[in-house]
Amino acid sequence: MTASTPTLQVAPMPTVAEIRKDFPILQQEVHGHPLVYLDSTASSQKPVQVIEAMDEYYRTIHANVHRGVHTLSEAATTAYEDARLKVARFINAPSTKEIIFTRNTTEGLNLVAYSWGRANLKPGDEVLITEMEHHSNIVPWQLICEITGATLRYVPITPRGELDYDALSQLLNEKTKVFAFTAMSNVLGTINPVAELVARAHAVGAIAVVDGAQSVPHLKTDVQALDADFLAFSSHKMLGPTGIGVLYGRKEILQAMPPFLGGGDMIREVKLSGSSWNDLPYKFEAGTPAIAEAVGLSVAIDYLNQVGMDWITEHERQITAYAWEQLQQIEGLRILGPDPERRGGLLSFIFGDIHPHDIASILDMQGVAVRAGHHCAQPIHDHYGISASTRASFYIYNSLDEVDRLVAALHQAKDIFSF
Amino acid sequence: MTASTPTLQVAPMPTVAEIRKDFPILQQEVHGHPLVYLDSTASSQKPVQVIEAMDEYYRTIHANVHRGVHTLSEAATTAYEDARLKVARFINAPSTKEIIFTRNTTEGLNLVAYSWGRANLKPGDEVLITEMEHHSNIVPWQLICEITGATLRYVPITPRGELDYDALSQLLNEKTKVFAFTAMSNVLGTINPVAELVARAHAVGAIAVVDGAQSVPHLKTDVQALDADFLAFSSHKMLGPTGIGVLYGRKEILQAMPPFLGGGDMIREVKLSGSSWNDLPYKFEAGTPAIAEAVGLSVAIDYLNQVGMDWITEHERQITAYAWEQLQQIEGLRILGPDPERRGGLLSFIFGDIHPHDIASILDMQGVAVRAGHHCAQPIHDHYGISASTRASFYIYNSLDEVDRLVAALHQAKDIFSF
Amino acid sequence: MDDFYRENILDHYRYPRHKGHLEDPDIHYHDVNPFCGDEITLELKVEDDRIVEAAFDGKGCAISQASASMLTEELVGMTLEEVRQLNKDYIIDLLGIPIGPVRLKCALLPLKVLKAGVWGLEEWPE
Amino acid sequence: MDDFYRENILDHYRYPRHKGHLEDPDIHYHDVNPFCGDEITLELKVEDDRIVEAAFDGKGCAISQASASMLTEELVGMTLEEVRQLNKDYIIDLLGIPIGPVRLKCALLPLKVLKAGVWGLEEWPE
Ligand SMILES: Cc1ncc(COP(=O)(O)O)c(C=O)c1O
Ligand SMILES: Cc1ncc(COP(=O)(O)O)c(C=O)c1O
Repeated sequence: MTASTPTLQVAPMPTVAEIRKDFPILQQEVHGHPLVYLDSTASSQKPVQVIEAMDEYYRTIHANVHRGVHTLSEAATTAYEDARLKVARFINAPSTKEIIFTRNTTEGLNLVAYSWGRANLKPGDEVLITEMEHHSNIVPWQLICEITGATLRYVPITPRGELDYDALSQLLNEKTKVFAFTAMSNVLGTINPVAELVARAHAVGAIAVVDGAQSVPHLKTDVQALDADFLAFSSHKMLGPTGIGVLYGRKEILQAMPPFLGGGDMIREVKLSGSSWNDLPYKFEAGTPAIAEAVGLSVAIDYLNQVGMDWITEHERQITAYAWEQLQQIEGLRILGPDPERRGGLLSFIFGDIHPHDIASILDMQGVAVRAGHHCAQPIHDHYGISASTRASFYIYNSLDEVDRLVAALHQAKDIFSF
Repeated sequence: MTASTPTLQVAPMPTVAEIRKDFPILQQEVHGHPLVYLDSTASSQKPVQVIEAMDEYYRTIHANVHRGVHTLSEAATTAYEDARLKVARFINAPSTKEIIFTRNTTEGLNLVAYSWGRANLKPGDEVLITEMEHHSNIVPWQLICEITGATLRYVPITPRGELDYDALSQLLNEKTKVFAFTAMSNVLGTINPVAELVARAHAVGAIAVVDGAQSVPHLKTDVQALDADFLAFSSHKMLGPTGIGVLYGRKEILQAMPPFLGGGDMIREVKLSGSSWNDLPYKFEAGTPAIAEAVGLSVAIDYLNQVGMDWITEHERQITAYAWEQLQQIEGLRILGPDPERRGGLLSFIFGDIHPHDIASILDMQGVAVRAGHHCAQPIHDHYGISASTRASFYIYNSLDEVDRLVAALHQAKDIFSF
Repeated sequence: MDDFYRENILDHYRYPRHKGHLEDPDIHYHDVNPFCGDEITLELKVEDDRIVEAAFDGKGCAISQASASMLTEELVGMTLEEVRQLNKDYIIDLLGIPIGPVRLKCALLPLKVLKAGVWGLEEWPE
Repeated sequence: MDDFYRENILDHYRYPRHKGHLEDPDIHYHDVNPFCGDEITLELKVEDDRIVEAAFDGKGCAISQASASMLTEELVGMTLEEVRQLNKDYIIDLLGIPIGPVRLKCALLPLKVLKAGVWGLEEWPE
């Protein structure tokens, strides 16, 4: 697959202009204006290398994996398992057996809650999450606590949008069996100190489940350095295709867990009287997996590696700092969450009493794509006494000019709604 | 997306030669021979229309769905929901609310077992499945019976590879709460009388869950005529991409069921104290769905419709009858399952005591791709006292010539292993 | 731009008609848009299967609030059977703007609440 | 073709060495390949951490059975520590054929059973 080599190899330091050439979708106009895509926190765009690799996969090597001995099936299996190795290296997992392909972050977190939770939680036990979680890291725990009789507790957040560490010290105790938290809030942008939170969980004997949906695409991730027990993330937020995500799990814990979904590939032997389970990671992958999507994700990781995760983080830091400065100056606009130094590349805000939907629609008429709503995080919004916010988020392909376009469009919104 | 119009429109009756032009993967050579792909039961190949539609989706309209009000998100939502409508029409579902997108058949069957099963099964209840099921329609029921205390029973099969209807009459009774069965066996090729089996299930007050993985790609399907309560199938077996499948469910039943996976999109309101659920079908779709894959599946359905399901069924019937004749004449070869008139387009066989893996490898060296193993259906193989079989399967793009290539390759295998 | 935030939409948003509450409503229903959290409460007084008073309350975007305001204006005098017939296109006509599937959910929320309150139809109008 | 089903592979398949069972084996282990159902049982007699007798039984394809036959031939005289070191490449060399990831699982099943039986390593050799 020659398509898997990004064109950036020659340039020692990528420029945004070069990167943008790889993203066909960004070349278009929306309502007569060049598209400004500021919604990568919801889903990122894909470079042509990723699109072409999947295309190529379907044109040359598709077959079902693992159980076929013909050439295509061997090739598809190799491609699928190479993707697993690529993912393992990307997050520095010790073994490919610890990399489970899921549909998305949400499925990964549900897998942990259902499988680990059902086997390990009982009345009297506590599950600790935080008030800044995405619904994907709230609802599965609500469901499993209802099933098992365990109690769900929430770490509150401070007015600045960070975890309340005093409260955390109280809430995380010997009753806590699992502490699940996001590495980066998709509303506040807050970057949590993952390694420290994991260590705290381990100190009371709890396992640590990290929602990496927003961190893995933007920050260099090393599961061994973080010492996380589980880390879930989504391909579609990190330049990869939809339909695939990853759950990293510590081998010893995965081995001890009962399976989640039952079916093909995850079994060792099926008898009418009962079944036994396949080795890791297959035990947790039931049925035909997302093969082409694994190939796409693998090439997305190549792309991220080639640009460099450090470059990406620094690039986003610069845009975010600039955007923060500019938005701060708009009268009536209030940014949610911490200062630019302690946040990732997104800014959620409220703007006078213009409803976020109306802001987003008006921005869209000027070609600026932002997200409006509760961003699947109602508890944070409840915390601030609002029902929705507007969010602009930045990634590898965004430029400072685009921030200016955002600011100009916001002024327009103000004009329309100034009454 | 102009790519969504197959090139067949002009031809009143498609020919295999024309169809093959749409499948780039079939143009290749394997080990110096033109590829003969006889493994569509495991996974079908994709026409260029499907590949290009997904390509186009990523190049022009990708964004996350449902919660974005900007142009791309509206367009992606439209594409995703149009795919749902396409699927609903394809199986004649009364409403799009009854179409849930899953990863594959396996996830659909697990969804029913976990969600409906956990809410409705208790000790003393019985779940009835058959001995000809794929592991995907066995293991989830084994797991849920263990959780709920219900008892799992199996309808045996006759030596001819059909359901034992006398036994069925005994086994299906007022204790039976769910009867789950495949519409077509992926090993025996047996086509079960779905409407009749559903009626029998309903007569004792059980719900009927149909594994449509092998029937929907090959036979015209009308869930209203079948009166099925659930029907699960996979995109990758019906010319569509990997990473997406469908669960059809009867609205009243889906409405009464608790959710399965928790997370974004499936909720109505999330409060720290608990959550409420979104309307159908979203209640059962947690997290970012397989959007590009839905677009691909939608175009695959266009393709199937354009060729015509009746044409496909008849085409496969002819190839299967011919292959049956040819294979019957090979000494030492025994075909599993019923006569050609009562089966779909696949033939599983054993060939002397040559191991199926060895047969498949030798066939592969001559460019012929077949599957070898237990095909995720160990109980059937146990039934015949074998551990594996070799399977050749046919689809829209296969020709009679290819059957001849298969036969010639089998003779080769015999030569190599004649000792 | 002008298309979407037409003067009459902004006018209904700024000066919503029938906003508030009724004393002793015969029908009272509340719901949210799960995709964004917007809320609408609708109250009706009914005599002989005919709506004689209507009021709404809620929070949300200009589209959902204008839609509620416009809809309540139309409701007074309508029979419950007429309410049952109201569909998506009715609301699109009322608003008079082109609208995609996501914003359409905003626009339809008041009608959804109405049909759920009157007829127990818990689905998005089609 | 010749590549894959070389004469020596077919020879080991036809006339497997060390096929059968031992009396009172010190180590006895059985496992299956979950992807196809092939089975291998391995029995060893061990003296002073050194293998003195080896036998296998099983059903499966030419590759898994030839691999078992070739492996048991090599085992006699080997120390348990040497067994621990055996890896995927060792088997590929032994078979002397090019092999893809799926058939590789067939080839590695005997080694997997060996390492599980001797060292409790329940994983596919890497
Ligand atoms: C009859 C039957 N049921 C279920 C499945 C599982 O399909 P999937 O692997 O796409 O979930 C298959 C596919 O092999 C099948 O043939
Ligand atoms: C912090 C966080 N967690 C989880 C998710 C869920 O991701 P997905 O929808 O891909 O499952 C998201 C994405 O919106 C997120 O931002």
